[in-house]
Amino acid sequence: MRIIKYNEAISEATVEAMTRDPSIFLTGHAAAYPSGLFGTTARAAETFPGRVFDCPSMENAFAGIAVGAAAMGKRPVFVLPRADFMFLAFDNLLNLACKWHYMYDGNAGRVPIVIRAAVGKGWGQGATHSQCPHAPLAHFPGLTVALPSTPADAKGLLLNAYTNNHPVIFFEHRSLFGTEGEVPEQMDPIPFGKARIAREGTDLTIVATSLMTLEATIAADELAKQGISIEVIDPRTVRPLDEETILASVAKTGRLIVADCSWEMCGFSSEVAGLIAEKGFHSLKAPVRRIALANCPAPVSLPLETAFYPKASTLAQAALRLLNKDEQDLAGIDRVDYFKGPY
Amino acid sequence: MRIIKYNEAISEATVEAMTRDPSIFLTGHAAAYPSGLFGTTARAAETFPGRVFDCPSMENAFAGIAVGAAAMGKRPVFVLPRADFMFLAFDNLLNLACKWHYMYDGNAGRVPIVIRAAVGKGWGQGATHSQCPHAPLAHFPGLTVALPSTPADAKGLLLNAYTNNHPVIFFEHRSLFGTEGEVPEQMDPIPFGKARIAREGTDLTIVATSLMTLEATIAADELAKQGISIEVIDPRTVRPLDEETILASVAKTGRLIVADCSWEMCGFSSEVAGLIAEKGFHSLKAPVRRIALANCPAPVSLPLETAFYPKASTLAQAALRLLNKDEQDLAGIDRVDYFKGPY
Amino acid sequence: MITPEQHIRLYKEMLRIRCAEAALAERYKQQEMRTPTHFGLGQEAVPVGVCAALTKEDVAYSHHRSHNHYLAKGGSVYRLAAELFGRKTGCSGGRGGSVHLTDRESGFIASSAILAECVAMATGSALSFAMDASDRIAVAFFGDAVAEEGAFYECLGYAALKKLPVLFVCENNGYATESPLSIRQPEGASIHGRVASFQIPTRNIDGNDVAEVYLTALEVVDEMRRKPGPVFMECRTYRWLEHVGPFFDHELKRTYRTKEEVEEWMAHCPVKRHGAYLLENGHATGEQLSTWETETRKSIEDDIERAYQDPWPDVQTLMDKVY
Amino acid sequence: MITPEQHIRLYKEMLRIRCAEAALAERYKQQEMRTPTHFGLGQEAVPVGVCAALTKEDVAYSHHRSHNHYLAKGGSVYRLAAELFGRKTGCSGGRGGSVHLTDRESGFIASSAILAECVAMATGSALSFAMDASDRIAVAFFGDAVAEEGAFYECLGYAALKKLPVLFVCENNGYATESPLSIRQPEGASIHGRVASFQIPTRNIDGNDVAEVYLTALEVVDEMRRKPGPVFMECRTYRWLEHVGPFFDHELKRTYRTKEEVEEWMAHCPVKRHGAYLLENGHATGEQLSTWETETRKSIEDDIERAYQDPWPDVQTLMDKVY
Ligand SMILES: Cc1ncc(C[n+]2csc(CCOP(=O)(O)OP(=O)(O)O)c2C)c(N)n1
Ligand SMILES: Cc1ncc(C[n+]2csc(CCOP(=O)(O)OP(=O)(O)O)c2C)c(N)n1
Ligand SMILES: [Mg+2]
Ligand SMILES: [Mg+2]
Repeated sequence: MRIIKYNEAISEATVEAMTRDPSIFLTGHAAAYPSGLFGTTARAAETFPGRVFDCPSMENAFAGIAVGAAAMGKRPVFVLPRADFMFLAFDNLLNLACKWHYMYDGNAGRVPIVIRAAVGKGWGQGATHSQCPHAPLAHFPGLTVALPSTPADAKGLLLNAYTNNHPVIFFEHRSLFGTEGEVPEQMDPIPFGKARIAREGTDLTIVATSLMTLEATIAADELAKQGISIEVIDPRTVRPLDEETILASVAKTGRLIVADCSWEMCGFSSEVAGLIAEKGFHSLKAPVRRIALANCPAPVSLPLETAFYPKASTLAQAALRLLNKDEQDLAGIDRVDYFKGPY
Repeated sequence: MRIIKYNEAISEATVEAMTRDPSIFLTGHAAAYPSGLFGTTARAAETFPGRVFDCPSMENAFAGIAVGAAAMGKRPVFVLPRADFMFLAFDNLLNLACKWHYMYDGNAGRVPIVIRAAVGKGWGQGATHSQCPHAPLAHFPGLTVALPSTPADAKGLLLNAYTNNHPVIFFEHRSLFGTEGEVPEQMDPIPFGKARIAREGTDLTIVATSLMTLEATIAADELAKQGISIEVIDPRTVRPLDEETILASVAKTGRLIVADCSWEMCGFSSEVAGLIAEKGFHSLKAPVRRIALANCPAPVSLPLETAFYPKASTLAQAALRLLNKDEQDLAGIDRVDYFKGPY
Repeated sequence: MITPEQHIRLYKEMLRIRCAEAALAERYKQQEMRTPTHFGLGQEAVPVGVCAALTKEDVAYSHHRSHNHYLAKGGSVYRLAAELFGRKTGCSGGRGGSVHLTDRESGFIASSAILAECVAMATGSALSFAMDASDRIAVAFFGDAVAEEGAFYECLGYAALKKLPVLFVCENNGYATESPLSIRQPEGASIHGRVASFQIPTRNIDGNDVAEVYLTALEVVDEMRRKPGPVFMECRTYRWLEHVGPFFDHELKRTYRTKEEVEEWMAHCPVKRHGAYLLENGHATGEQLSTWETETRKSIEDDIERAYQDPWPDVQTLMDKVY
Repeated sequence: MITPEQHIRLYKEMLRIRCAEAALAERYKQQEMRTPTHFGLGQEAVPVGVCAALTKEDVAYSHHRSHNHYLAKGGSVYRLAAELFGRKTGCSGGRGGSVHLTDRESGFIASSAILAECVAMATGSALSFAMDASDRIAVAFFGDAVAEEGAFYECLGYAALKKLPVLFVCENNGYATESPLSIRQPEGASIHGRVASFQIPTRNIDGNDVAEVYLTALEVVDEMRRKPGPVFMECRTYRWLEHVGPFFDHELKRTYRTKEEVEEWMAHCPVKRHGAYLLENGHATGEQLSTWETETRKSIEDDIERAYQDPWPDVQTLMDKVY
């Protein structure tokens, strides 16, 4: 099958959706430039010049503007070069967009808006340019929160976001834009709330979000060499969450690691651990293990940054421990960061 | 011992702290009026007219202004009549205040700011005037998030907040302002991260936040009549979280309900359930039960609102189920909402 | 120029809203409308004058004090009352409450409780109209406190930059809850002056004179349809009742404003004033005025009672419309 | 009036900053400073002119493009370089990176990467000074994009209302990343015009003329100390390098602005220009200029190399300063 990059898949989904639906428009800082959101908006900008345009730095109001445009039948796509800027838009997202359909009892129409934002580490992004606030957002009923980890998922989930009738937050990981994968030319939208089993296995389940799915797969590959069979589950969307697939996997393996690309407290790793404690308790053979960012802001300095982020070896090590095997030196399996400055 | 109300305790802590420390000032919408934050700022306003003043509606900038004032040695207290307005301040809270000490390696000084906000239900507050975003905030390292449930805790925790060296978010529940309790005339600050065992018990642990502590205690009282012994733990602060006290309680009881005053997903109830799944797994005799708001925005209409909020009978019922007892009609134990309009 | 018929229509519409709010405030005291409510008594001329200049295709948004705007744009008293009672026939199914109203059919899209959200929504709808080269107009109704919120300026900049057909209508009633303008906004920096610095045309008018509001709105709406771009109207007015709730401040011994101040403004009542104008100009007789009032009150009482008798939403619907 | 000594001091300070940024940009290309960096080449006159009018007790805040401000307020090249290399001797211990600098001793409290945060922080420090009736001043350095952020206007309103001693210094370089002002802000609505509508005194000056910047700053700082209240300075200037990173845009084939435009502005280089002024007025000889440059370069190379040789923070310190 055809192999393309994550950012190409996103670009392709955008152009396809905009071709089909003239109500979609896309805006955000630098959206109309080749550099727009890691190159994912450039083709759309060329193809639909009137429907892809730059936006001043006004994250708060624009989220509300998007709601007002959506209420008139548009499908606004708002892109943010860093998810960290989204805090400024939280009011209109959390007090308005996500409550719209329920709060007006469906009588005020629908507000299908998509907010796309880059998240994650790379080249010392530091404390205010690397965060992934999927958990705080997923706390609120009415929001869909997606974090694709492969080019195919990026395309399929985005196609769904672009045709969905309610607000969707879409997190694209910096370290994934350049990764490659099979993506069919013709693709159907991938429904929200349907997890992907990235790798089947029988000894232990790793539920991992975004880039952590990649790390989990590397860990699983390595452990497979030692006869350990790991199942890797990518939930694709944090809200809605595919509880069933996760519960079924743990029912099979009896052991669970949750690996997330944000912090632990009131985060996704706690959510899934809590889910199992409530609904999968009788399947569990060992304690759940939550793996998340170190419990501090992201430091810039290389050795600190390296220690801050969990990676394949962290997961593999944790799996060995859960399976009562000896720890091993696994640092060799970790990917080398291919990022170059200044971005 | 002396009995006073929750709002009186808050007022008292504020006046005491301001008397001791001239660097404290307090502002926010209506802060200087008798109606300020349910009457909790009135005495301070009378006593320190120059240090309690009104603030225009500018939640975003004021959070940053507080940081800048704190960096110069002030201790700003910013009060919000509804926590829902705080989303507008999330940028300065999450990208700046909570990262300050770590991100500048301690070299930029300290930013001891306190944000106090009313949360919770009452009189059809509805979807945008009732939320308690403690979980989304607690996700971020560097923030302290407190939710006192008794007058004594309100005073002790607030005294600590007013002398703490880092940002503190302090949630005061609307339904608690009028409740009474023992509060010593002379009180020491209550340290953050130290849970309160609201009621000792041996059969089942309920960890409950804010108003839910009250509901849990009512449920426990009722079940005690039937010979069921419930331990109720109020964590007081969500971040830092007193894991030890919770784990010790579950080690004793083997059964856990977590009752929170916000939603479940990526919320506090999942956090504690996840904690137990990771660190208390071997003590657990039954699945954990998470009890939170219904998975939708808060409706106004009375019957819907009543169904939306979990209460004492919800907790008692859940406890019976976890203990394999028959369900009973317990609606009679629920408190009658004493709230009167228009607030 | 305004025809006699139009004058009468403006009067009757103000009367309808005045009577509705007065009756609702009265019922509110019974503590059966469990939703914090910001009554609009005294501020009827602005919504009536502005909405009379709009078509059904134009859309409006409002803030927390939204009953007047909802009604003036075409919303029904019956569904408003039902919303306040929390009935399933409420305009928002009883879910939204006083601060979350909607009536799409008449072009009242939404009110929302958080300051400045309505400004952003109207700007967004205007963006949509501009992209479609439609001649529709979006209106935001809001108060003076919104000029303290950053989102307001973000919208001003955007609307001016993109030349969006959005009409910003600020009802400057001098207070935000209990705070007078003077302790919230800089001396000498008028709101319309700040807006004008964005190169947005502004009007600063007497918001208690429905004819002036209507003529101004007609003029700017006409301009906007011919040459899209934002316009800002600052309308000086006054609210009679407490910030939230059905009482006069002095009934509750609130001291942030004097009884004299309230009474002075009440003497400039927009409804009475326009009634006097009709009489003076022979557009109506005293008898007509009192018949209209009697009829209006009656019909409103009927609407409110009908709403009161309506059923609650079924508890089983709690999770409906959750996706 | 500016004395010859002062002129020389201004020149030398600009030279130090220019040479530091040029040398850091060169080193940056080696990919060993792993932190997104916004160089300030071409914009030296504003920070130097303004900071020369301040005392050590006055405080300054800056945005993402903050090296110039950090250095001009008194920060050391050595600790800046160490920060960029991620060394533990960095001004923020290597934790903050290029956009999170601090040097409290010299009154540079913080730079931060999110637009308008620095404006709010400076306003807050000024609030503190005003409450203490101190004559200290807080300065915010920021760019033209901040005029699009709502928080900016919230601060303007607050500073004007409370008469806070905060100096807002906007370096208007015409671009936000790749977007020119014209596609971001409404035509004809100058930033200083918008600020003036808040009743804040404003100045609109040539930001590439250090003498004009300095004289203006002296004057407004003097005014502010005598009669507290905010002042806004808009300084027209230009950045030479790409938005983030060490290259010229045309080296990377970026087309959002022309090489000619860049070269025209480079011809108005603030450093060369002030050097020429010194020569013309006999304040310095050509030989002196070149000696100063040689010495400055040397000392900067030493600082950078020393920083480079410094140790990383110990991994064990990852959780230090977590409370
Ligand atoms: C963002 C935000 N901050 C604070 C509030 C609380 N609040 C509700 S109404 C109000 C005053 C509004 O005054 P104004 O805009 O003048 O309208 P008025 O009530 O006078 O009609 C405030 C501060 C809010 N709803 N939203
Ligand atoms: C709130 C926020 N939105 C967006 C950004 C991304 N961003 C970083 S720099 C920049 C442009 C800033 O332009 P300007 O203020 O003119 O400063 P300059 O870079 O020209 O010095 C933008 C949009 C940000 N840092 N913060
Ligand atoms: Mg007002
Ligand atoms: Mg710029």
